[in-house]
Amino acid sequence: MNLRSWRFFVYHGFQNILRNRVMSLASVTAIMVALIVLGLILVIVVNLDVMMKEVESKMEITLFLKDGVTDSERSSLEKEISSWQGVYDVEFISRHQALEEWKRQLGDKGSLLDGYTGENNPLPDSFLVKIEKPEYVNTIVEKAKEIPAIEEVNYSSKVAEFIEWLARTIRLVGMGLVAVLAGVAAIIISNTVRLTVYSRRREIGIMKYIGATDWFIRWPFIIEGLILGVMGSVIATGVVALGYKFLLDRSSYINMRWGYLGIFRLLPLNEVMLYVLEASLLVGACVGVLASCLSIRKHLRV
Amino acid sequence: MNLRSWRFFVYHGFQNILRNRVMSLASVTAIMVALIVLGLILVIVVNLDVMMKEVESKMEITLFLKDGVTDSERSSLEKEISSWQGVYDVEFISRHQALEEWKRQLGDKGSLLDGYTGENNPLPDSFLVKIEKPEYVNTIVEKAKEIPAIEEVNYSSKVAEFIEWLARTIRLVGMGLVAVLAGVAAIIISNTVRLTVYSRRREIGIMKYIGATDWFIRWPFIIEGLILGVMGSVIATGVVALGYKFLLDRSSYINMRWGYLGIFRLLPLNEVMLYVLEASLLVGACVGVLASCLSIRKHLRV
Amino acid sequence: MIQFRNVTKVYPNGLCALSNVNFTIANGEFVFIVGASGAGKTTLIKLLLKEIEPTSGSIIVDDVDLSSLKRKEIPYYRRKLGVVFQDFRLLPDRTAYENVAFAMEIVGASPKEIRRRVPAVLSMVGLGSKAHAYPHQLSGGEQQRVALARALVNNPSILIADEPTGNLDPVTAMEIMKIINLINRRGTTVIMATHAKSIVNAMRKRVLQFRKGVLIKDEQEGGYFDEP
Amino acid sequence: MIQFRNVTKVYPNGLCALSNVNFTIANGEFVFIVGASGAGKTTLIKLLLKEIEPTSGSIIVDDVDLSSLKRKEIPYYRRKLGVVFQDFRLLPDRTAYENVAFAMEIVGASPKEIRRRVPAVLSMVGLGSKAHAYPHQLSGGEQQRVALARALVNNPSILIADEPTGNLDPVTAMEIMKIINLINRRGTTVIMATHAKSIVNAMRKRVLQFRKGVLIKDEQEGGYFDEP
Ligand SMILES: Nc1ncnc2c1ncn2[C@@H]1O[C@H](COP(=O)(O)OP(=O)(O)OP(=O)(O)O)[C@@H](O)[C@H]1O
Ligand SMILES: Nc1ncnc2c1ncn2[C@@H]1O[C@H](COP(=O)(O)OP(=O)(O)OP(=O)(O)O)[C@@H](O)[C@H]1O
Ligand SMILES: [Mg+2]
Ligand SMILES: [Mg+2]
Repeated sequence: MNLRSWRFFVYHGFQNILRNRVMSLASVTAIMVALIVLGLILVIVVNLDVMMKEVESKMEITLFLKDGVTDSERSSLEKEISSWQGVYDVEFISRHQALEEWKRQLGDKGSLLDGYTGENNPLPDSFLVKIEKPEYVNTIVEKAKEIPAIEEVNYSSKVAEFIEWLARTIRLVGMGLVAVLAGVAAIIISNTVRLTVYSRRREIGIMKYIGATDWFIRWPFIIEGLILGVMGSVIATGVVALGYKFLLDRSSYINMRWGYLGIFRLLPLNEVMLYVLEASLLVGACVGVLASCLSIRKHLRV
Repeated sequence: MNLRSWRFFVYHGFQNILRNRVMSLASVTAIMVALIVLGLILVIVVNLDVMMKEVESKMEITLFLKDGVTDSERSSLEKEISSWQGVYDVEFISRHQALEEWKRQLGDKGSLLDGYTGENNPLPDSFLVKIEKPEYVNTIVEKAKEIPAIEEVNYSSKVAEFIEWLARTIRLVGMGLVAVLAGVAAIIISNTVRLTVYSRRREIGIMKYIGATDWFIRWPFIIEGLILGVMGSVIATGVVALGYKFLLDRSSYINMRWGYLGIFRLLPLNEVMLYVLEASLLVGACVGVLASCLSIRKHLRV
Repeated sequence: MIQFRNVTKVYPNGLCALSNVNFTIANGEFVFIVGASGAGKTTLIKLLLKEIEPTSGSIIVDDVDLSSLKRKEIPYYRRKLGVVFQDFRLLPDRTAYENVAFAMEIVGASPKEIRRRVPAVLSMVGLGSKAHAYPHQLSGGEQQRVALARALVNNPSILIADEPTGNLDPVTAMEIMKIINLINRRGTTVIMATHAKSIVNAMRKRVLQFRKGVLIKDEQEGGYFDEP
Repeated sequence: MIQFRNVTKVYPNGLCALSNVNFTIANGEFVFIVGASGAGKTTLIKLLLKEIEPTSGSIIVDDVDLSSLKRKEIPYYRRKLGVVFQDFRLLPDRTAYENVAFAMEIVGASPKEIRRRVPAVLSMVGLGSKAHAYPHQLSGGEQQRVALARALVNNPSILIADEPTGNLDPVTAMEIMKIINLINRRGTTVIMATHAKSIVNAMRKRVLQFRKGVLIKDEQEGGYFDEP
């Protein structure tokens, strides 16, 4: 295969597209549509993922103090923790308050704890630390662990566990959906290319009968598939980007209403779109080429 | 159009499908794939919807008591409420406890409330009622409202509000996705039919030149589109049903782990599948027919 | 009656396929259209079939100007014509039988009538045994005869044949010409474009000869005139 | 050298298109294949092109048994042959020029060579002015000549033509035959299936006549023998 042949193949790949405009348009539309859905899902998953991570980490941290920490140590500790970057509130919860709370949570069975009072109380004193932004959580946890007076750092709870599970589930389901849709795109594209090839089976036959080798027939189709795939993915990314931009522009309203929950924050355009572009270029190009290859194979058997 | 013509059209609709197996298979696959995605989304949305409604309603209810309710009245009331169906715990929270809690919630700014003490306390006494199953919520709320000693019933909270918002959002996004996918399916199907028609433009031309009327040419294609659409939707529903059945069979494990949260309960097969079958039959048939109509139009202009 | 009045056809690429053609064909006539390759014979037939429109001039068939035909009326007009196309135009996914039957189905014939008539016409053109073969299973000449059978099956009042013997050996060709002649005797107008010099000379019918789109000869009982 | 040895072809539907055919064609010969419609001429050509396989018997071309050709070798074998198909087989979305050029591109000819040779061959078959028309813009005879030009453009060592004059008027047909004869004189083997009695009789070449798949006559300097 010399350079001249390649130029010939690429030229004819493009020419095929231009000559069969109806078919090509249909193919690009199918690819585009599949990839738009793919892009949409990707955008949602990527955003949800980040959001959920934020929710997960935007927990209150409980620092359990060692027994025998004096009041003065305690108040200096409270001041120190308050001064850490990202901390916006530190609340002291005495072991007595904690016991009360525990009793309350147990409700009916609160009386089980009636044996615990005063010195008997098995619970430690603790600080409830509230954090401004999720980015600080890890640093604060690390710092807290280094303080000798602090016995244990606990930043999980039933709710946190549930949210974690939810996040994991959404991520999983999302990824599953992306996989399914990639498959869908593959099937649609391969169908489209198969139809294109099918509708040109006469042409393929003619080429064979005048002495064209299999690869000579194949290459223009493969390149055609590649071009269609890439075109579809570029357009799809464009459409998704436009849609996302529109959403971003609108998101100020949503943020106004729910922003204080701090979880509905859309990722910036370029960050998300890079993923989408990569994924759809990859899927588009691969599937375009594969679909062509598979489709031609059958009709080359003459 | 007499009966004979109709039999002819239906016969040729089927014959078209059988004769052009490659095309028909491709079309059915495309329709099927689109409708599978549609079905999947529907299943998720319907389930999530119900789940979210459950979460929403599985709230604790706070009953605020009127001023001047005596202790004996209170304890008889507590007993009464405890006896209601669906109630599994009633906890009394005194106005003093409530004030403490409020102060705790305000944290830093808790001192603002220092002025309120004893008789000054503006908060009412209340019961915190926990409910077994979400179905009971409404009845309990109604009953509570009828009791004269109860001033106000409050069963919303910030968390509840958020969950409500989440449910609404998921429902909205889900419906949006379903709409988008219906559009996607339409485009794919119309493309497929267009390709079918395009590949038979010669045949259409021949029919015209030997004196076939436009409608005579059109009907078999329309019926073909209808058949393809219905076939695709039936297969798609079958696939989704199988997948859902598999999930249902597996869901015991999931329920074991998270069942106590009471929200992961999948709807029974037939309930969900009815929606899916309806939706996909409707979409499949309509789009099949519409796509055929639109596609033939162009090629009839000779 | 078929009338061409000052008909000119210029294709979009500027090629003038017919220029200022005038002739009248009475009902029941048998007319050969001859001329070198590219002379405009097929163009003339396509015009008559309203497959293409003349650039200027008018074509009148049975007192109806074709340009005044409404879209809806075209199929009914075409049913008056039985046409054998130069490229056959058989439906590739139907058997010989089905291709012929299809022409009857179009005009709403009853299944009984179809079952009676189609085999008769197929065996008339010598294809009784090939009724259930698909076009790609037929030889060139056999396909051509299926096309002829389809054109004849509805007893058209005008038979138009473009090169109906081009793929036939002389013996089969002569048999086909006998059939067409018979059809003509029963009152059908026949218009036949052909290159078969021997046939034209043998039949002694009216000959319209074209050269590069110009009608150069219109002769009753004419022969094929070899151009220099 | 082309050899058919006891070649029988039975189509999947049970039709015996060729039965026990034996003949040898030496290099540089000119052979007419004649016979009634459906006699098996096109089947013979398809076998020679390895488009279909014989049911039994063997076909040997230049000492190579076609059945022993590997899949990969088939295209290179076919390049030795220039073929004019009965149904033309032109690529519908390429112009006459491009269709002919395509045959050269396949064998890896340089663009310069293509630009030189294609117009020459097209004007040889009388289509110099129609180089940039698409097949649907050409008359039947013009398409046939494009097919001939494509078959000739690579100077094949064997020219196979199935009815290359079926859509041509006698004058153009004679010109085409002159060209084919010239090609033959330059050393190309020519195998031509035809119904054109006058041409066969005028050329006085070797004639292989078939009847229902059986070789009934193999005559040097033969004529077209009308069967009863
Ligand atoms: N669609 C078209 N666009 C442009 N030119 C055309 C078109 N169809 C035919 N022609 C040209 O018009 C001329 C007449 O064509 P036509 O098919 O009528 O010839 P013909 O007499 O039938 O020839 P033949 O005997 O070879 O079939 C030819 O030169 C042809 O190239
Ligand atoms: N694919 C096929 N399947 C079954 N039968 C076939 C097939 N192709 C050809 N035949 C039959 O084989 C016989 C020979 O066909 P062939 O095409 O070789 O004839 P031919 O001599 O070329 O005739 P013509 O002069 O009409 O072109 C015919 O009777 C035809 O119906
Ligand atoms: Mg013509
Ligand atoms: Mg043949």
